[in-house]
Amino acid sequence: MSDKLKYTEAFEELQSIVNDIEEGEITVDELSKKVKRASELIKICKSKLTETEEDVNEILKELEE
Amino acid sequence: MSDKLKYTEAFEELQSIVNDIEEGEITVDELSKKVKRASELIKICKSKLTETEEDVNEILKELEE
Amino acid sequence: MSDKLKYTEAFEELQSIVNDIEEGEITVDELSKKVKRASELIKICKSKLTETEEDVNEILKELEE
Amino acid sequence: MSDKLKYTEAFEELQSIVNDIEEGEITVDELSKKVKRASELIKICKSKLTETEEDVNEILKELEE
Amino acid sequence: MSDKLKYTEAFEELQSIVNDIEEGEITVDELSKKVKRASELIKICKSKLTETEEDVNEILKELEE
Amino acid sequence: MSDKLKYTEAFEELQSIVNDIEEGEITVDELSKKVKRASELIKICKSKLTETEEDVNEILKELEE
Amino acid sequence: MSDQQQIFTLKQVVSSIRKTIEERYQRTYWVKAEMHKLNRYPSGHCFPELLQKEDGKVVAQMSGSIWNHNFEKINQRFIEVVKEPLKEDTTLLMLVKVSFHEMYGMSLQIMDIDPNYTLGEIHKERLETLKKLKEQGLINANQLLDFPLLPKRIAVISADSSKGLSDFNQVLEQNEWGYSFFKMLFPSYLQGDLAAHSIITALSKIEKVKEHFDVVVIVRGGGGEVGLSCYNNYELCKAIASFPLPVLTGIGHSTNLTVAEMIAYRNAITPTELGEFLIQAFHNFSVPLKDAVKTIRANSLQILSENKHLLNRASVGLNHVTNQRVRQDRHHISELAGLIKSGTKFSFMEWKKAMLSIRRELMHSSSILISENNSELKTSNRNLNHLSLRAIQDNGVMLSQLEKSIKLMDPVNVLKRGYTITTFKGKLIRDVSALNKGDEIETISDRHILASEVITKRNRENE
Repeated sequence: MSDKLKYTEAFEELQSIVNDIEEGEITVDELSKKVKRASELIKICKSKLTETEEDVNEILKELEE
Repeated sequence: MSDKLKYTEAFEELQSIVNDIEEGEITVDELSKKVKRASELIKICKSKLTETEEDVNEILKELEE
Repeated sequence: MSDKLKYTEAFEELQSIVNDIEEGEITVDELSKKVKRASELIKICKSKLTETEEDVNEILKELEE
Repeated sequence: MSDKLKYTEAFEELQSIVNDIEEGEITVDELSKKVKRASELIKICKSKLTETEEDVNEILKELEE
Repeated sequence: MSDKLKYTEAFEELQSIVNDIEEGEITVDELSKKVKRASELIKICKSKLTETEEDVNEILKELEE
Repeated sequence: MSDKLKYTEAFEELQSIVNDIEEGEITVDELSKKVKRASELIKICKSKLTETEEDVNEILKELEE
Repeated sequence: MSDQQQIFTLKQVVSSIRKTIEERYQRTYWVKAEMHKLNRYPSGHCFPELLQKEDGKVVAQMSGSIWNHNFEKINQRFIEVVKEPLKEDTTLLMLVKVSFHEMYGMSLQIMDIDPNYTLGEIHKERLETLKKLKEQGLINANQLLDFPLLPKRIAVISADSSKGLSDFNQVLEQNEWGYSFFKMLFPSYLQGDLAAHSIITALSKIEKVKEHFDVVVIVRGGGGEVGLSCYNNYELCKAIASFPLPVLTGIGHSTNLTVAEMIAYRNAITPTELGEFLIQAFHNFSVPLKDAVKTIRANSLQILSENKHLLNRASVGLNHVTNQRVRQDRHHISELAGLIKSGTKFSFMEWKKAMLSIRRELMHSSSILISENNSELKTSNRNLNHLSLRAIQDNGVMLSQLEKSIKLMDPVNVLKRGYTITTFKGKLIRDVSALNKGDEIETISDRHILASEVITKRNRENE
């Protein structure tokens, strides 16, 4: 999992994978690899979200003090 | 049964055998050999599918946790 | 009756005999001889066919299991 | 935090960030930076306000004497 | 503080500053400067009033003797 | 200007100043000047009540001419 | 001179005339005549000259006599009724008796004089004067003058000895407020026949020095109500009415106002009242001065206190609006901070929702992909089954048909059903054209072989 990947890029790649699967452009041979990648991307996104949320909450909490 | 054979190749060979049979291009002499091959290919494909399904499910299950 | 004879060869010979008879200036003696040969070829083919059917059924049955 | 920034400028920038956040025009990647900036601007504004209030109160108090 | 400013002018300027502040036409950046000016004007007016009152009382006292 | 005219005008000017003051039409800026002027006028008028400057001999001289 | 001529003494003649006249004029008569001169003697008797004028010329003249006791009685009634003593140069209605006296000759003995007639005459003069003044537009002339704010320089027309003058002076001089008046007396007769002219003279003197005066007063007093009819005199009234300074009168207690009093700027019944009027004028000037100080004080203080109030309000207002301004901005900033909080919260919610939904899509589409492949595979499997079995079947059917054909072709089976085979020279005959008449043919049946000869040959089509 690469932290260098931005949320936006990760999300776009994820979207593109899901689209490919949906439109049947992926063979059974590729599927598990693709799903694995998607899973990683989801994790990256989630982690980015959590991280950002914590950051934001901290900033906002500090603001209230 | 060869695990090196990809699902896609296996499925295409299978399809081609079925087509040949359908179009009567296979003699009675060849028939059982061909059916045997087709049967092997079906097994390969099934196994690949099952394997992939399990992989995917595992990955996705892991994601949910 | 030769088991070495393939279904295809037998079937072709049989076909040819039937053609000859139909078209033909064949003596009655010859005719009887041809008919005898044809009968032998039919037996060979039937036997091959039955054999193949059993083989195929077995393979397919195995596949369904 | 730059004291050279005028209250008005700070307030306008803050307003613009708030608008962007409300209209969902900010990506996850930018969000914490933007919130951090907004937080700074809020501090600047508050500090300017406090400063102004103290100034004004002093002037007015002096007037009452 | 300029004594050359007339009471009337000073009072009108004061009134106008109060109005401007009330109607939100003065930014926080300008506010303390404006309040300072208003404070000066109030002092001018007060001093003018006191001076006038003393003058008037003196004149009237003299008249009654 | 005859004496009579002077105090009459003085009395009228005084009346007008008193009216202006009464009706509040005088600004703080004008007030002490106006009161001062009124005071002068009152003095002029009061003195007229108790003073006479006519000379009988002068009149008699004029009568003889 | 004849002896017969009777000689009378003067006394006889005069007596005779007296007797004749006395006989002739026994009655008394009411006579209207002008009494030119009263001619009262120390004895108290009067011997007035009576005359009648027409167009200014004397057309009748006669002496009259009023005995002292009559005169006293007549004069008394005049004063009572006319408020004037009997005076010269007036037309009177007299009750007379013609008398003749040996010593003094003809005269009209005046028994009585009708005061009401004279009263009427005075009234007539009064009306006449008023009418003339009116005609000349002078009736209000004096009253229309501006009264000086301070009537402090006073030309007094009076008599030195007048009680009225001293009353007037006392009022002005003893005022407790210290008001200062300048007075100058222009002496004059104030009643009787000489008064009118005398006052007119005084007025003309005053007019000469009018710049030194504010008002003229005519004061008279102590003389009772008698002798005021001169104040109806047209010339006097005209002089008063047209005088450039206000003329004030205080001449007595006349029942009927005289014309002079009517047209004067102001009339007071007594000199004292006139003095008080002037004092009042000073009051009218003085009071506003005192009030002015009060008003100025009160209103200046009011103006100042109003301005103090306004200033205070502005100051409080400044405080208020400034605090409000700062408060508003604080509030606004808090709001913005709140919006950031809610905005980011919402964004996170959306993003999380998007994540969930994309994960669901991933799962869904993966499982669809697998199940599609699975069903494709199943179809292939089914096709394989079906098609391979059919291939076998098809071959079986073909074999059966061939078998059937072979069976039909087997000569043994043909002969068994009663058919025969005809041969020529050992070969099956397929073409009859090769046979000729006389050719020997063999017919093979199930069990036998027949030999025969061709006799005829004909085409079946022709039958």
